[in-house]
Amino acid sequence: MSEAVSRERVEDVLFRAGYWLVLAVLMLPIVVVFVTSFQQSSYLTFPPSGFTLEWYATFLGSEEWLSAVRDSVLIGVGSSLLATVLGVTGSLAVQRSDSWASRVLPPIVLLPLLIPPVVLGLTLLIYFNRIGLTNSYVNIVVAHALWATPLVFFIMQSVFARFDWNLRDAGMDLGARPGRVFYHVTLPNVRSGVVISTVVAFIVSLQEFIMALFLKSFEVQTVPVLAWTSLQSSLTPMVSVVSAFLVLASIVGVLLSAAVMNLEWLAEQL
Amino acid sequence: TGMLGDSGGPQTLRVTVWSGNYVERFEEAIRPIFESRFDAELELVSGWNSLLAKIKSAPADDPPFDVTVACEPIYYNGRSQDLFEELRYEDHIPNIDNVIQHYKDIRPYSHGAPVDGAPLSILYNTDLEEPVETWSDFTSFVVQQSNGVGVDSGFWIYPLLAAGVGTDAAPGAQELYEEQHHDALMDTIEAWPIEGWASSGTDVWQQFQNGIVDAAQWYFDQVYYDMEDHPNVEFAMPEQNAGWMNNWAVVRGTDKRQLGEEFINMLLDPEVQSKWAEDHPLFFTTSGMSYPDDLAQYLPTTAEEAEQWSIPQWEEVAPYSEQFSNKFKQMKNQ
Amino acid sequence: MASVTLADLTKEYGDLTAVDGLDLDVDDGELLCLLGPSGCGKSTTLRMLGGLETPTDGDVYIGDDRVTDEPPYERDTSMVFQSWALFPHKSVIENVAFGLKMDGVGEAARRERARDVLDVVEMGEFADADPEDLSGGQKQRVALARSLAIEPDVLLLDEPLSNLDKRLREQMQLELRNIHDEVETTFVHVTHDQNEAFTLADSIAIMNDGDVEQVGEPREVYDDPVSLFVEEFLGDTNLVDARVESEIDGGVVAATEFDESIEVPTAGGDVAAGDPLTISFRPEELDVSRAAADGGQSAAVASEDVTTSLEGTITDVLYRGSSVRFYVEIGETSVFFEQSVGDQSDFEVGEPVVVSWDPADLLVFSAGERVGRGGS
Amino acid sequence: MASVTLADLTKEYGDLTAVDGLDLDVDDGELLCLLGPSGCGKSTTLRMLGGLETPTDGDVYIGDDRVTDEPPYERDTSMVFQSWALFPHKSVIENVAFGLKMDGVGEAARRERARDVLDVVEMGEFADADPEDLSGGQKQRVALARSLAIEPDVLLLDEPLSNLDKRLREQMQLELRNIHDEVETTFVHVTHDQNEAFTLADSIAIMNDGDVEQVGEPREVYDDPVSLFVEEFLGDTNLVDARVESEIDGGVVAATEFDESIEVPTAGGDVAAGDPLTISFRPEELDVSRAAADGGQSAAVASEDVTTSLEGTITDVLYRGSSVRFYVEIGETSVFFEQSVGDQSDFEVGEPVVVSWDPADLLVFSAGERVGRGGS
Amino acid sequence: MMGALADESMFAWFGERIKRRDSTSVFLLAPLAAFELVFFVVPFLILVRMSFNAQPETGFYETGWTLAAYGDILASDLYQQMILFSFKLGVIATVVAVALALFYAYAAYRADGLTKSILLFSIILPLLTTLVVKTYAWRPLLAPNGVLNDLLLSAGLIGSRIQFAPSLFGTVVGQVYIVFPYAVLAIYSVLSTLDWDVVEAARDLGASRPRSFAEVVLPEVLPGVAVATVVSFAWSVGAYAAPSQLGTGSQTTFAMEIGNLMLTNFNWPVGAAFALLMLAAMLASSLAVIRLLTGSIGGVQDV
Ligand SMILES: Nc1ncnc2c1ncn2[C@@H]1O[C@H](COP(=O)(O)OP(=O)(O)OP(=O)(O)O)[C@@H](O)[C@H]1O
Ligand SMILES: Nc1ncnc2c1ncn2[C@@H]1O[C@H](COP(=O)(O)OP(=O)(O)OP(=O)(O)O)[C@@H](O)[C@H]1O
Ligand SMILES: [Mg+2]
Ligand SMILES: [Mg+2]
Repeated sequence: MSEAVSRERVEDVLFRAGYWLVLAVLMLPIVVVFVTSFQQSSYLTFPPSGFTLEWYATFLGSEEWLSAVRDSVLIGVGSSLLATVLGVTGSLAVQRSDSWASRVLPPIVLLPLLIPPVVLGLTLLIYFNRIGLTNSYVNIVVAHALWATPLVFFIMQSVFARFDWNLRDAGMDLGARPGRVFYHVTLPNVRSGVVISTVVAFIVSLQEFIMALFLKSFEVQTVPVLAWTSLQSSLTPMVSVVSAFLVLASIVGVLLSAAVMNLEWLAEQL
Repeated sequence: TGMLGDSGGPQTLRVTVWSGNYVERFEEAIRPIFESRFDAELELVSGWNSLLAKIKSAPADDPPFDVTVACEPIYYNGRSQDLFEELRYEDHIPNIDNVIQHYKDIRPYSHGAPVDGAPLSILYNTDLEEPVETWSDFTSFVVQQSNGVGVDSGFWIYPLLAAGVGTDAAPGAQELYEEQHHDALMDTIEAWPIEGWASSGTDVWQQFQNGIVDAAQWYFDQVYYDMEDHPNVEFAMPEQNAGWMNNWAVVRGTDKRQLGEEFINMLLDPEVQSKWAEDHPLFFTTSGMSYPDDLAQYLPTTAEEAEQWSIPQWEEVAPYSEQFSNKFKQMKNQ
Repeated sequence: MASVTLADLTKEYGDLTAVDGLDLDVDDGELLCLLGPSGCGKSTTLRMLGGLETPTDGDVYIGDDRVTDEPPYERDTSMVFQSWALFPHKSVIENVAFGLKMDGVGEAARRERARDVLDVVEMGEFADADPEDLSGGQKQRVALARSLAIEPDVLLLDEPLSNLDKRLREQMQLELRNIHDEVETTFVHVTHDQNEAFTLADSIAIMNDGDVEQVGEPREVYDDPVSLFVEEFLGDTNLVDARVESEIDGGVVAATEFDESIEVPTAGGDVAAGDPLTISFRPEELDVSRAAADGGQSAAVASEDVTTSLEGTITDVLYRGSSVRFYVEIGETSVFFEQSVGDQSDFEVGEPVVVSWDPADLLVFSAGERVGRGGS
Repeated sequence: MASVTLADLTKEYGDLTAVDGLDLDVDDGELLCLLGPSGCGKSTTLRMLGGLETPTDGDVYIGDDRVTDEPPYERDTSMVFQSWALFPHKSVIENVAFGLKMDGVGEAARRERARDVLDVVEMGEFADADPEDLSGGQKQRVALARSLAIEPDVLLLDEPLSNLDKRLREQMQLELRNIHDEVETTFVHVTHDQNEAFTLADSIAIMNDGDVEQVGEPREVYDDPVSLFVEEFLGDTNLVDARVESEIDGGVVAATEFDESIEVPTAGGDVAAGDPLTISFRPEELDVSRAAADGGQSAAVASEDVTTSLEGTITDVLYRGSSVRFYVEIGETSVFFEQSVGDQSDFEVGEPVVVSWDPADLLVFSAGERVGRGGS
Repeated sequence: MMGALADESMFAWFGERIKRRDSTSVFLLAPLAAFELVFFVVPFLILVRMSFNAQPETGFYETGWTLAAYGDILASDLYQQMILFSFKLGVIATVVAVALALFYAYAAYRADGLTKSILLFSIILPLLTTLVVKTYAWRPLLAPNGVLNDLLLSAGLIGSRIQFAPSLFGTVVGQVYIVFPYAVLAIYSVLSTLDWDVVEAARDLGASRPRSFAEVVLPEVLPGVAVATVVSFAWSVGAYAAPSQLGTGSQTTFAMEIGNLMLTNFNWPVGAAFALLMLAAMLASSLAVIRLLTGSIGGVQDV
């Protein structure tokens, strides 16, 4: 009797210890990034010897880094929107159809994820040049969307699998055309899934630097590209500063959008 | 700036340079001069090594940039693939005459003018019992017993040049170009206790800091200014040395060929190079330029000094390049 | 309000034929119950009616219009879903006003109308509630109100009561009836619960395997089932296997599992000696009394080898609250009958009883089809 | 097989007390039905019994062992879940053999045993099927087999039949009964369907709001409910509000919603003039006949201002297959009674009838509690 | 005449489509299909074409039709070594990442309140940190004189400093760190739909907690595990950042080598052929994994 009970206790303790340990390890590099963003010396050391806000000041005064942040955000927003629209509509279409197109499409959508970004980047570079599409924003947005779309697509597949399709039927039955049904009925119900997949898409774009390296131009370069190229010479705390800045900005963004959504929810209640 | 269709305004010259602190210092030194001398704007992009791919994949009459920096093997490949315009020295680049002949002899300069470059340097931990001052010291007992040696993992030619300089089979790094010495060359480099494969200056400093290496090969221009941050690392410039050199080229199909040539001409102006040297510890190819005083002791100022340095001659090494490349990869992979 | 006609309606899902050449007419203003076992194609039929599914073959008419290819939002039908399908992110009144909003009715007008309909289903006070907070019965009424609000010509109800417990279900059945009387819309109501169908329907259509077996008024169908399937489906009955022995006037004599031959009415039926039959002894038509002490009664009635009463033994008494169900073993089989607990004749297990019936009350089936229909 | 004792069992979820100091004994081999409305704490009680929930307070004994803190896999109980909870990625036989596998029974032995149990529930031929492909009733039987396979001392069933249609449900009820007789295990069966409880139970425990209101044999509980809650919950009945006017021998005279005063038995009860009462007229205890043409009968019986019969008017006739339900308006209220369709007295809407009863059959409640218990 | 007829019937077919309800699904499918066609399928064909070109002495490619590039790759010991290493890294990183992710996702699923929020948020945080930097951040932690060594030394667990990075170990840590959050998300999204009753049923039938996890939870979340595995595997086999920042020279994946081939050696046909060969190998192993884990290829769609 008490044997089983005490075994459960031990299991409990091990289980808890396990996930807190993983959590701690997960946070280690983040701690390094944050701490080094305040360090005094001009090359990255950990643990650092002194602290300063100087690098934040440098960052905020650096046109190059600021415009990289702007480009990253623009491209992230562009590609996550594109991927979300394509992934959501595509996944919606595939859901309830058994045409050949809807069977062929999912593996094709998955394929770009399996191709090394060097290859995908170079191939796209050649292709974009051939068709004369040389706007770097568009190029990088498309390239990132190729990676983000499968993620959105598969996340939405699982979301739609849990969606109650009767609601859509009910909407149509009550006289709403497909577009309005989507807007008034489907979307509000899968909103959290859409938000999650958009965020994931944005993150993929925010992280990707190899395709972006190929497709960048004079005007356009993203943060990870700049971070990667500046790694080539010497790693200043600037890279940490930008990361810390992006993390903080995202957290603020998440909190803000949560607040906005709640406001919306509040508005709905009134 | 530089949007499509605004050809009415001042011209924009799009120039590719190396990334990292090269572009930062280039920007500081050259942009003001360029803007004061030309009625044009300068747009700099720091290319990674994808620049040839970009030219190659672009339409022949619409390259992604107008002027590019190039070293070997990029210069060689660009030239042999017709990706660069031939330079019209007579008409637009009179300053070529300022260039020390030795630099012009290293490679054909028909498609690219030799402008700048940097020597390799040796970095070593000051805690070592003896300083590491020549390339042959990498095989010395002190280095063999240390944590290890760090070398560039991306461009095999530079570690091999250094090894060649440190090998006595042939003068300079001639071992690279003469097949009979290849075995001796490989024996030398295999004797180096390589522990760190660095792909950037950052890597090298990290490897020192993290106790992975106690000596390393890296590029003078990238480490010179960072030395002060690393009190336990010293650097040495052997007299018998190797290095890299840029040939600046005008990209094929550009509609600003002349402006590009004039830009290169500007880079060959000793005055410009002197100014540039204040910002960036590079060596320059004209005889008339002068270095800020502390630099002059490290960099060649005369043709004789320049000839002590082995700079890659791709034409000579091309037949063996695959073989070297594979050997090098095998070394890394073992 | 409009009549509905389904003509040779068929729906195939791959290899599976869910609805198979179904014909059905529903009159203007009628409340038709579509009754059938799980998986027989009721929902599919309803969904084709509402336009939520495209028929593989056949046509749907509402009034005189062929609407087979019309999308759901163009049809004047409205569906109350089995799961209600209330929009979870909208308040009760927004749910009800949704259809009107889609019709372009202005904010004020549609809220007023929605409020009126909510009052009809007695949900006025919950107008601003969140559907999630309602009980099952309340949700059901909101779903109904949502459909009623657009004043459809035909209201489709897909087992809207199946999730409710017995008490609530009965209450809702009455309410549905009242609403139907009030709004005068054609209702097509799907259910698999025969009690519900009897309580509600003007007429009942019994489906089996993708087709309608029988349509008619509840009483008519109950009294005069066309097939064994309908008989079995409509209520609890005792089915006894038999085999035709000989023909007599207006019927046959059949050997039964009771180990006795009995006379059964097969007037007009086409059966021959040796045919297998199934005979339905409905429990409410059985007369049961204590066997006489000497046990001779059975033999007395059983003159001429046929009988209308048999002796058996009570084997089981199932107390079911207000009624008691008794099982009687007769020969190789057993039959049950029920008594209200108010009745005084409390039989006990093991007690011998005499079970008798009027041959005219027996329903006879051969190969699943009713024999000598028109009897009862 | 073992007895079960719950002592002062309490479970709180935050502020909500789901089970509130519940005491209950279940005998060895007994089949107890836990009956109660949705949300009254039935599942919670069962889950504490099975070890899936830890009580906030109180104890659980199985046999003589206190098992309150034992994890579920150490208890000799087994649960049949409301949702069946079959393992979707395992075949039917793997599902059934699962418990034996966990007990370390060898492959061959456990498959053989699983096959035997599947045969008991008549699912032998589906051994290799995927649970997803089974119908509801079949799934239910597999869930049962899975629990039976480990031969638990106590089998816990959480509304396992609630998802089935009426026919299948009744069939499964009988099967459950038979299985219980066969395996001789203690069963605790949760349901909110009173018919099911009557059909199955050796004894019934009626729960309300986290506590047991009454425990006893089905008949006992039906005949002698301790409270209005039990009376209402156990079946359809007519509840009539009344107010005590005066006391008489063995009872009181009460003014009712019928607009007439009647005599009601309250022997031993403690009521005073002016107290509000609720009187239950069970439909099966009402006698209904056509009113005499002159309409004088009612007045005749109603001498002395009290009456055991009243005149009313049929307002509604609900045809329910084998039975017919009639609603009679009397005074301000209406009562219903039922007749089998076999009976000949077909009343029609609008027809005046006389409803009479035996006062001894009335159940009287005051403030929800039974008054004068022991009557009936 | 025939053409006109065909056109007409095409028209009729379209009309029918539009009228029937699957028209919506055709319209919905169109943007994605068009996007993939224009921006993926066509460039992909260019890549395929490239792999059949000939490789000249210097630079890029010479138009032609030859299998030389494929031959070069298959004949080279060095490439075989890299392919082997790529798959080794792919398998190790995937196994570690997916196993940890399974555990972590389960912990998050079981936790509630603040703990749950913390666990979930801890997944998002690394995703928001620039990849280049977060990978690099492991170096001061894992280096011979880094934090981990300091800790282990002062705890007396090791006698002398160990080079955790650069090394295979460091590469795996870095790669796992990159793919772990995605793996958790993939598994968690399926886990969150798990019917808890089933687990309780298992425990009720005598399965201890670890056992019920293995017997019931695991098979249930296999579709999520499949997605996590495929994504982790694809990204780990083609790893770039982690091996180049945390590996020694011998941690060279095929993706790094392709980068080399295409950008330094200007050997495009070989690069393209290499990419395609690896794509085929990865696709085959991914499909095998999916089939193994979910019983069918369609399984991924049910996720
Ligand atoms: N979308 C579908 N794809 C494939 N088969 C389907 C589909 N919808 C229904 N079916 C099948 O068609 C048959 C009829 O289904 P339908 O839903 O009409 O039954 P039903 O009579 O409403 O049953 P229930 O009473 O259980 O709701 C069933 O066998 C079902 O499995
Ligand atoms: N895990 C839980 N957390 C909070 N409240 C709970 C939880 N489980 C049950 N409850 C609450 O406890 C009360 C009793 O629940 P329980 O499931 O025991 O009811 P029940 O009698 O089984 O009802 P039903 O017939 O609907 O299944 C309900 O009010 C329910 O909301
Ligand atoms: Mg249905
Ligand atoms: Mg329950």
